[in-house]
Amino acid sequence: MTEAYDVEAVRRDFPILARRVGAYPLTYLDSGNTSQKPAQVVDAIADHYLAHNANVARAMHVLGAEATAAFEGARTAVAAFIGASRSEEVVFTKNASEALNLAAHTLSAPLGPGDEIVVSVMEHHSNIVPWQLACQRTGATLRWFDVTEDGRLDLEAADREGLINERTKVVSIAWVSNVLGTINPVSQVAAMAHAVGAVMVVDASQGVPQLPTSVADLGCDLLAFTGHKICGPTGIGVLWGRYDLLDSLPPFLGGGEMIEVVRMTGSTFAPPPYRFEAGTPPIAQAVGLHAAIEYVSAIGMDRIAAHEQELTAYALAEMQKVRGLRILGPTEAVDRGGAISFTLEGVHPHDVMQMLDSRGIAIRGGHHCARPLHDRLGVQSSCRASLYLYTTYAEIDRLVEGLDYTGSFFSGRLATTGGAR
Amino acid sequence: MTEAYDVEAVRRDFPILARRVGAYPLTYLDSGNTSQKPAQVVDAIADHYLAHNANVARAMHVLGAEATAAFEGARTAVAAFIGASRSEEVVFTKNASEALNLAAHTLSAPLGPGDEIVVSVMEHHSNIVPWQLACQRTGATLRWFDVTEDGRLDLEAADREGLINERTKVVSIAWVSNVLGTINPVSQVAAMAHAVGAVMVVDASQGVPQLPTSVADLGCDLLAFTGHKICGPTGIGVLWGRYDLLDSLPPFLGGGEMIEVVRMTGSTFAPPPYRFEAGTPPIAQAVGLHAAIEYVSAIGMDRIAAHEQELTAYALAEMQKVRGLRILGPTEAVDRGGAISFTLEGVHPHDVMQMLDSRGIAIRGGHHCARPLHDRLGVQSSCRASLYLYTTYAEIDRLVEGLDYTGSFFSGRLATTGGAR
Amino acid sequence: MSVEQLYQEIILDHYRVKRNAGLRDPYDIEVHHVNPSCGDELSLRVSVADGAISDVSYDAIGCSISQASTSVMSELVIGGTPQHALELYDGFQKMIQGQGKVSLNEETFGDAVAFEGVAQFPARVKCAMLGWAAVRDALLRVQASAKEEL
Amino acid sequence: MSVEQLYQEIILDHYRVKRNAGLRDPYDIEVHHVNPSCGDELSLRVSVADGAISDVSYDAIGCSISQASTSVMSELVIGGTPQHALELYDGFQKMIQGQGKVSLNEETFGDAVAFEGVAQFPARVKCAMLGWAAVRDALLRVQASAKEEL
Ligand SMILES: Cc1ncc(COP(=O)(O)O)c(C=O)c1O
Ligand SMILES: Cc1ncc(COP(=O)(O)O)c(C=O)c1O
Repeated sequence: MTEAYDVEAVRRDFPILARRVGAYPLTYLDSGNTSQKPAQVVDAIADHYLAHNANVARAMHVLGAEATAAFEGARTAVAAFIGASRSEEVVFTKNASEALNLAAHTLSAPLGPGDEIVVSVMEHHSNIVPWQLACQRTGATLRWFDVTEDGRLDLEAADREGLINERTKVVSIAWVSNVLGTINPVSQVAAMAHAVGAVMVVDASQGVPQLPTSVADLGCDLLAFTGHKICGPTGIGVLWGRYDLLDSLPPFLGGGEMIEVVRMTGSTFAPPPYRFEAGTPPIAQAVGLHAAIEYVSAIGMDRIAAHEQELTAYALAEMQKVRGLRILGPTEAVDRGGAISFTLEGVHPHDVMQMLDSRGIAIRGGHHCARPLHDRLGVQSSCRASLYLYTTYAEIDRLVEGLDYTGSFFSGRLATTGGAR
Repeated sequence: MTEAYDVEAVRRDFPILARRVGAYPLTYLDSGNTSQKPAQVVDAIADHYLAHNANVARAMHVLGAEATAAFEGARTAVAAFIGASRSEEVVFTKNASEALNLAAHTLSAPLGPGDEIVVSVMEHHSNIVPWQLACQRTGATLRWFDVTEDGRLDLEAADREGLINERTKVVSIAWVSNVLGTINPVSQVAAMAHAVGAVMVVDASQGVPQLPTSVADLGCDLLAFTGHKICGPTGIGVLWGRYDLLDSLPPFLGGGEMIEVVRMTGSTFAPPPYRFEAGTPPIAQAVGLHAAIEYVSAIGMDRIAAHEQELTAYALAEMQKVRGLRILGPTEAVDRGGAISFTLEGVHPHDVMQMLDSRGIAIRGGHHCARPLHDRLGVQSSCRASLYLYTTYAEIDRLVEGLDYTGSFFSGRLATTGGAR
Repeated sequence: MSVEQLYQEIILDHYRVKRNAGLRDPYDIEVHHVNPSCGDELSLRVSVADGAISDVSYDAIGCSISQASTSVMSELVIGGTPQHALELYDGFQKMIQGQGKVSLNEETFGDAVAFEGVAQFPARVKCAMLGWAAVRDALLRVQASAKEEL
Repeated sequence: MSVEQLYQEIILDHYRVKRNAGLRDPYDIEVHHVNPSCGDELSLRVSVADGAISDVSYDAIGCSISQASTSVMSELVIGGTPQHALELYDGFQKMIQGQGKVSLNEETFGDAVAFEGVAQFPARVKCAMLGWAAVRDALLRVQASAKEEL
C-alpha cells in the first residue's frame, strides 16, 4: 500500500452509514449478507432510468442503442474485473443462486447413476441444494469434502476416501466460506478435479467482493458471484464460464432472446452468453454493478483486501477476550476472509443479535444458509459479524463492548452485580 | 372517466420524455418492449438503497426489519393490485420469462408421454420455449391454438380438432398479444381447460400494465407478468398462483431461504412463496415495483386503459391512411391493447425503424419474440408501435408523418418528386 | 420500545429454568416444528386423558423468547381441556400479531402477559409462536385420530 | 451522422436491383445464416472451379443494408480466388467494426465503400456482415472438404 487507507473518505460515499439507531450510531457488521451501496452506484442506476432506459438487443432506436451499450459495457467491465478472456464468457443471472442452479442444471444434463458430484460440507445452501436436485433428477450421487477441526477443507480425508475419482464429473466449492471465513485452496482442488476430467465450479460469492480475482489463477471452469455483496444492486448475479464449456452446455431457462430460430415444432438456441439469458435481463442492475466495480477498482481490490485482513486480525484478537465466546473457523487472519462466526455461551444467537441491535450493531444470527456446516460443528446456530471496505476499528470495539454486555445480561451477572464492562 | 385525462401532467413525471434526439423531440412508441419510469419509482429505489438497504428474512436488525417490511409490503401491494386473495400467492421472479419457466418446470414435473400441453401460435417466445423444453424433458406433446385471419384466437378450429381434451394437462396463453394487440378470451379458455382438469396459465405481461386485473375474473390458476413494462424496474417479475396449487408444486431453483431443513443427504422445502424464491430476491426491485403500482393506481388503471383505447383507435385509423401500410391483427380498437404491428410495402422493418429513429421516433422492428406468429401470418418480420399512459395524439401524428416519409424515401418517390407529405 | 422491555424478568426466568422440559412418556402424539429462518427446533409431546391435557413435554433448541414462551405455554395448558388450550392459542396469537395494540387478560394468561413486548418486535413473533403452534398442531392431531377411531 | 448518409444512393440502388440474386446450380456448398435479433435470413451458394469463385448465388430476406451488402459482396468476390474473398472479408469487417475510424480502399472495395456510414450505426453492423459471414463460412467449408478429399 503506497497510501494510507482512508476509511473515513470511503464512508462518506455511503450515506446509510451516517444513520443512527436510537441513541447509537449504526454499526453495520452484516456485509457478508449484503453490502451497503455507495451513492455512485445509486446515481448510476437513477441516471440510467431517467435518461437512457430502453430494452436491449431488440431495440435499435437511440435509447435502445444507449441501453444496449450500457448493458454490454457492464459485461465487458465484469469480464475485465475477474480476468476473463472474453466478455462473452460473462452470463448475467439474477443472483449467485441462479448462477449455481444454471451450472447444476446444464452440467448435470448428461449425468446418470454412477456419476458423482462433489461439494463440501461448508457450502452455502445455494451450492448444495441445486446439486441435490440435480442428483435427484439424474440419479447421480452427491459426495462432499469434510472440514477439519479448525475449519479448513479436509483434503487428507478426501484423499484417503478417494473422494475425487474417475466417477467424479463436477466439483463445486466455495472460494471463501460465508461462515468460517476460510479461503479454500481452489486452484489445488481444481487441479484434482481436472486430473479426473471433472468440471470445476467455484462459488465466489464471498471471494470476488473481498479479493482480487483472476479466473485463470483460480483454475476453475465456472465461477458464480452476486452483485449485492460487492456494493452493487440486488437482482443481478454473474456466472462466468470458459467459452468452450459454455458453448457445449444446453439452454437453461427458455424465452425471449436466448433463441436462434423458434418454430412451434422446435427451436435452436443462441451462442453464449445469450443462450443463458432468457427474457429481459437485469439491465439497470448491470449498469449498477458496473458502477460498483468501478468504485471498488478505483480504491483497489488489493487495498480493500488488506484493510479487511488487518481489521479481521484485530477483531479476532479482541473478540476472543469476550467471556464465553467461541470462534467458529480459523482464529487467526491467515487465508481467511472477513466473516467471523461465533457463539456466546448460554445466549442464543437470536438474543445476541437482538441485544446488539438495540445498540445499533447489525450482525447476523442463525445458520447463515449453511445448516450442514453447523450440524457438522455441533452447533445449532451461530452469530456472524462480517466486515467490508467501510468497516472501522471503532466499530469492532463497539461490537466487543456489546458482546460483553450481552453475556452479562443473559447470565444474570448484570442483575446481580449491576456492572457491565 | 370523471375528470379529463391529463397526459401532460403524467408526462412531467417521466423526465426521459423531455429528451431530444438531434433536432427532434423523443417520440417513445416502444412501451410494449419496456415502459419508461416515473421519477417516483426511481426515487423509491434510491431511497431504499441509501437509507434502508439490508438483506431480507435472514437479518433481524433494524435495517433488516425495514428491508423485510419493504419487500413483503411490495408483495402485499402486488397481491392487492391483481386481486389475489393472499399475499403468499405472489412469487417474485427476475422477469416474466422466469415466471413462465417456473410454471413450465414445476407443472410438467409429473407429465409423461401421452400428456398434452397447449399454447397458441401468437405467444411470445417466453411462453413457447419453456413448454418446448418441458416437453423434451418429459415426453409430453406440445399443441397450439391457431389464429384467425383477423388475428384472433381460433376457438372454432380448436373445437373441431379437439385441441383441449382429456390428455390436456396445461393450457398457457397470453392475455394480450404483444404483436397483434389482441385481447384473448382468457376466462373462456380457462373454463375449457378446467372442464378437462387442466391447469390454466396466463402470460399477462402485456395485460397487467394495460388493463385492470383480477385473477379471479380471468379464472386462471397461474399468472405471469414483468415489472419493467408497468413503469417498474428491470430485474423483477411476478408469478401469481392459487395457493393450493403452488403448495402442491415441487421446488424450481434451489438455495438460500427456499428451504426448511438442509442436510447433506437431502432437504425439505419452505411453503410458498418462499419455496420458489432461491437466493437473495430482487429487494430494491420489489420496492420499485411497489412504487410503480402505486403510481399507476393513483392515476387509475381504468383511466389508463381508456386513454390507451382512445389513442389506439386514433392510431389505427391514421396509420391505415399511409400508403402500403398493412396492420397485423385487429384493425379496430375492440378487444385490443395498445400494440400495433404493421408492415410497410417494400421497406424492411429495420429500415423503417432506422428512418423513424432519425426523427426521434422509437418503434420496434423484427419479430418481437414471436417468430411462429410471423411465420403463420406469412411475414418475415414487422414493425411495432406501442403506446402507454404517457403517449399523446401528437406523437401518433409524428409517427404517421415519419411513415409517409419512409415509404417515399425507399420507393424512390422522394428522389423523383422531391416531395414528402 | 427498549430491548429491556422485551426481555422481561419473567421471560429470562423461564429461559433459565424451563418448566416441564424434557420428553416424557406416555404421550399420544409427538410433533416436530422448526423455524427455518433461525434454525430453532422443537419436539413436543402431548398426552390427553379423560378430556384433559395430562402432560406436555418437550425438547427445544432456541432463543430465550421461543424457549420461555414454550415453558409458559406448558404451564398454562397442562390440566386444562384441549378446547381451552386452543382458545389460549387464539388469544395469544391475536396479541402477538397485534403490533402492541392487543393486550392479554392477566387472570387467564398468567406469565404469558410478559410477551406483550414481543408484539413490538415483528422479527421475534415467530419465536414466541413456535411452542404454541406445536401444541395446537399436536392437539388437532389427537382430536383427528380420536375422531377416526369413532 | 444523418440517416441519409447511411442510406447512400449506391446502397439503395443495390437494394432495389440485387446483383446475382436467386439460387443457381451448380454449386459446391450451400449455407444458411440468420440474424436472430431481426430475423434476417440468407441462403447462399458458392461454386469454386479452377481455384476461382465461379459463382455466388443467394436467396435473402432482410433489410436494405443486409441485402445491398450481400449484393455488393457477390460482385466483389465472383471471379476472384477464395483467398482474395477472405481477405476482402477481413478488410470489410475491420472497417465495419471500426466505428468510423477505418476506411476502405476504393480500388479494392468498389461499391462496398458506401457502407462506411454503417460503421457509425452499431446496430446495423450485423446487417452489413450477414452476406460476408455467409460467404466466408461457405468458402471455409469448401476448402475443408477439399482437404478431406486429399
Ligand atoms: C407477451 C409477453 N410475454 C412475455 C414477455 C417476456 O417478458 P420479460 O422479457 O420481462 O421476461 C413479454 C415481453 O417481452 C411479452 O410481451
Ligand atoms: C458463499 C455464498 N454462496 C452463495 C450465496 C447466495 O447469493 P445470493 O443470495 O445472492 O444468490 C451467498 C450469499 O448469500 C454466499 O455467501
